[in-house]
Amino acid sequence: MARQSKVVASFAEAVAGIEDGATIGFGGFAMPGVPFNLMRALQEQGAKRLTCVANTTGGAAQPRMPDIGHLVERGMVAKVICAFTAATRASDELPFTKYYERGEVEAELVPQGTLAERLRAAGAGIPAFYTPTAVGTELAEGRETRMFGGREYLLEAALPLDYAFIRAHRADTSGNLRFRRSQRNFNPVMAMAARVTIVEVENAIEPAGSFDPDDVHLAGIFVHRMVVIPPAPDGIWPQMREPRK
Amino acid sequence: MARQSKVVASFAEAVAGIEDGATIGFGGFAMPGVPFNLMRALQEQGAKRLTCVANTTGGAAQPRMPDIGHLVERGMVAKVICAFTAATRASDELPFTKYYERGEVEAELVPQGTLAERLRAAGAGIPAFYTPTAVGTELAEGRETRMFGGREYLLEAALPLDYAFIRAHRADTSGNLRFRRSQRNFNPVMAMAARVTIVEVENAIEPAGSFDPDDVHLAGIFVHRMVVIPPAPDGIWPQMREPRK
Amino acid sequence: MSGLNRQQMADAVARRFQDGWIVNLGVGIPTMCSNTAITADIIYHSENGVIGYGPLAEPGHEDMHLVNAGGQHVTLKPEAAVVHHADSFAIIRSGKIDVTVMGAYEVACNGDFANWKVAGALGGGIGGAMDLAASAKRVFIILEHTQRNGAPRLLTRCALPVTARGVVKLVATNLGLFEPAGEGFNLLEIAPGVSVDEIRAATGAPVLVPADLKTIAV
Amino acid sequence: MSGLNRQQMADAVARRFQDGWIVNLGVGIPTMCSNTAITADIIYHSENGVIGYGPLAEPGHEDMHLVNAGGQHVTLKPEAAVVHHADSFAIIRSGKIDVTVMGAYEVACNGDFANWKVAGALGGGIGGAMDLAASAKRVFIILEHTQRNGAPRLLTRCALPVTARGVVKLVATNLGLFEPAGEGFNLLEIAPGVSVDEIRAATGAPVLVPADLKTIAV
Repeated sequence: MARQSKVVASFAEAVAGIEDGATIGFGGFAMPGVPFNLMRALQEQGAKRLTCVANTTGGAAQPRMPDIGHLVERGMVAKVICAFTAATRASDELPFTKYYERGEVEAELVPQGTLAERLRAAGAGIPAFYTPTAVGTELAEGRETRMFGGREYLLEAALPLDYAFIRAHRADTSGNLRFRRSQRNFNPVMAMAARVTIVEVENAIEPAGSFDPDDVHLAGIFVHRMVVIPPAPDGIWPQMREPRK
Repeated sequence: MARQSKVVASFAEAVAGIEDGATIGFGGFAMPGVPFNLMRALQEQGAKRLTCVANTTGGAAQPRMPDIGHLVERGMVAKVICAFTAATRASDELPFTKYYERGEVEAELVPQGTLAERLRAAGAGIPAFYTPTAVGTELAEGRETRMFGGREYLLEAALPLDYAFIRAHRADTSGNLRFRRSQRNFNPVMAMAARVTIVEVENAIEPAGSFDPDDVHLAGIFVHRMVVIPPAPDGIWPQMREPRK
Repeated sequence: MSGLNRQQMADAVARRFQDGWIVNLGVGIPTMCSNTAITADIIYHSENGVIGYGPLAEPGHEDMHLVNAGGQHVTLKPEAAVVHHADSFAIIRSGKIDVTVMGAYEVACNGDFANWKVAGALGGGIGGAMDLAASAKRVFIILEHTQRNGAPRLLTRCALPVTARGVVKLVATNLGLFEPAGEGFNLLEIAPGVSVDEIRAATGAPVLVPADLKTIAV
Repeated sequence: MSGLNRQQMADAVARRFQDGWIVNLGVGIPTMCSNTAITADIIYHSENGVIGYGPLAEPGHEDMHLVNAGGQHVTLKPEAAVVHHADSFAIIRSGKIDVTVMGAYEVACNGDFANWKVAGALGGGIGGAMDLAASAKRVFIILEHTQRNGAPRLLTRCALPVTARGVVKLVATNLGLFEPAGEGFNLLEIAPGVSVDEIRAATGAPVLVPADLKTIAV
């Protein structure tokens, strides 16, 4: 009996069956590696009470790409866990922020390295670890800290995901993935933290064995569904934006 | 002012200056990736009261390759931290074991995954973490455990190294490394855990930029000294052994 | 009463593997599970970071950079990928290994087993056994039913220091296939030419025998 | 009294970099440190896992897969290597970053600084700032000396929630270079055309002036 193919024909099929209440991680940092097509498909899929994990809830820039803010606007989100719940520049406003300030969605603000490490811990069977990050700040108030070697550290818990949505440059039929340049970012750790990993792929799926085993960035055992991104305008492919002032 | 070259001319130069009392990690698993040439050079270098970290203290097989047992025999070792301090087969004997049983050297026996994770933690600025491994065993007796989600976990501390000795397949002048197949094993995490990483390289050092940045297995920022392994018999190159019965 | 040979013991275990499983094989008899044609579609994982290895390399075709956890030269399947040791054990601890198959000195009907330290020794050889035993979805044990002097290895409680507690799901010996069941071992299948009485005499714990006892296919 | 422009502030900081340093640059003015010719031999690291990036890409030559932590399209040096996010912050937390340069809303003479949450906001934007601030060997801050309404940003104690405590080693503003010194700021160098009295009037903490005060080269 052969294993079922991991390749699915559409984004709708790729996000089918995602349950209300699921925790979903979205890879990507700035533009590279963000699963824009899967995020758009999720808007249509319509699952409710989601917990969304990502570096940011969405950028302030226009034109606006699919982001967690869109899911919040549609009433699909109970909580976000992100390193940005507001813009760093006081003059910017993230689409998410106004819903948060109105109390329509919960948010957990996490330092970016702690976010990456909590995901990595979930993917490594480590339930909790200590980090020096955020000690002495508002984020550590009322929380457990501990001294090691004369320095204070904060206890942080693993952050397991039900689903990881990621974007990769190349894939083979076994699910082995390669990312290009800074597209890698959160994507491997999101996949390792997840029960089910769904991938949008920028190139046609290649036969198993197309990559040297030494050059696989994420092993196929972490990958469950893959869909190839069609050319624009059907698929979302980031373009250069007007430079910010 | 240009940075100093990381390439040194001899194994003796590569291991020069290692202090008495240093903690040294030796990469490798079975034959692949073991820094045999650096281990032989360290025997001659002669530092004392070393703490040696590796998967094993040395194999039972003959002909015997340079191993921690040789350093113990020369009175250079205070302590080993390994996943094997005796052979798994009752019929084998590791060279190390008799010195340990005589009380001439201290040993800390660590599960292999805990060893890898303690090294990874040191290289990741994590002072301590919880693991399910070894709970309920002799190794956990008298130690701190904690429940997370109804399961018991053992607290483990980071294991930082002064030096990592590793073996790589290819290197460029900036210290970017590639390993081949299962040669990778402990080598990247040893290097990330170490203050100084010393590498024996199987091929001539290539110009910086010889590897695609996506295909670097260990970034040059972790690498401090490199030496090219000469052809046998001057350099040590493992060969096939008689199959075990 | 010798029962199964080593490859037959491995085969009896490998028949329980399911397509698509990620399987980790310990040193010794367990490695023989990857050399059988019984299981077509298994992803073999070894502690040193090799995912998707295949049968042993033919003599003269060994790759000096490629071994399994037992140090044997193996081949790679097209789906293979290599990771470093910390990532390899991340896979193990996070519960992605469907089954780990290991040798042992002793196994008890409460699911404990012992395979890292012999009586009277100061040191031990743990390797990856404790990580695998603690976190794999299933722990299968292959061992000779008795010690060379005839003393049983299947016990009510382990006498040697344990590797993990309460984790063993299946035990294969030269005499049969067993399941730890709390106060005794369920005999699942019996080796050809072996009797239940012989098994009971060679076992240090109660053996529960089903009405429809099957014989292991060899 | 305007003093230095943005690139001059970045240059004043970049002059303190030493050959071979691993440097992480925050969004805004700090990114300009990698666009100066002052420092020849720096390894730039960004939170998204790029080690060894170079100047910004020329218009029309951007690589859509390659940005720095500010989302700007950068180039790569030959020594470049890419890692994933967890490994990137492993580099940060383990103390391998020689200096992190960041913007801030406020910085205090006790070494605290604040750059993630504005007054009255519910949310914030931390990004990698807390990780970098907690674990880099040195934290350098670049900011305008005062708010638009003239209120000082260099203070005795931060009013906003801090990013990290007691970590700032150097502060560059349009008026000068400063060092947090406990009860006040040491003025290390002064911008051309700016007076010490002007600095004191614009600073919310004591300013200590050395006898041999140098002027910043522009």
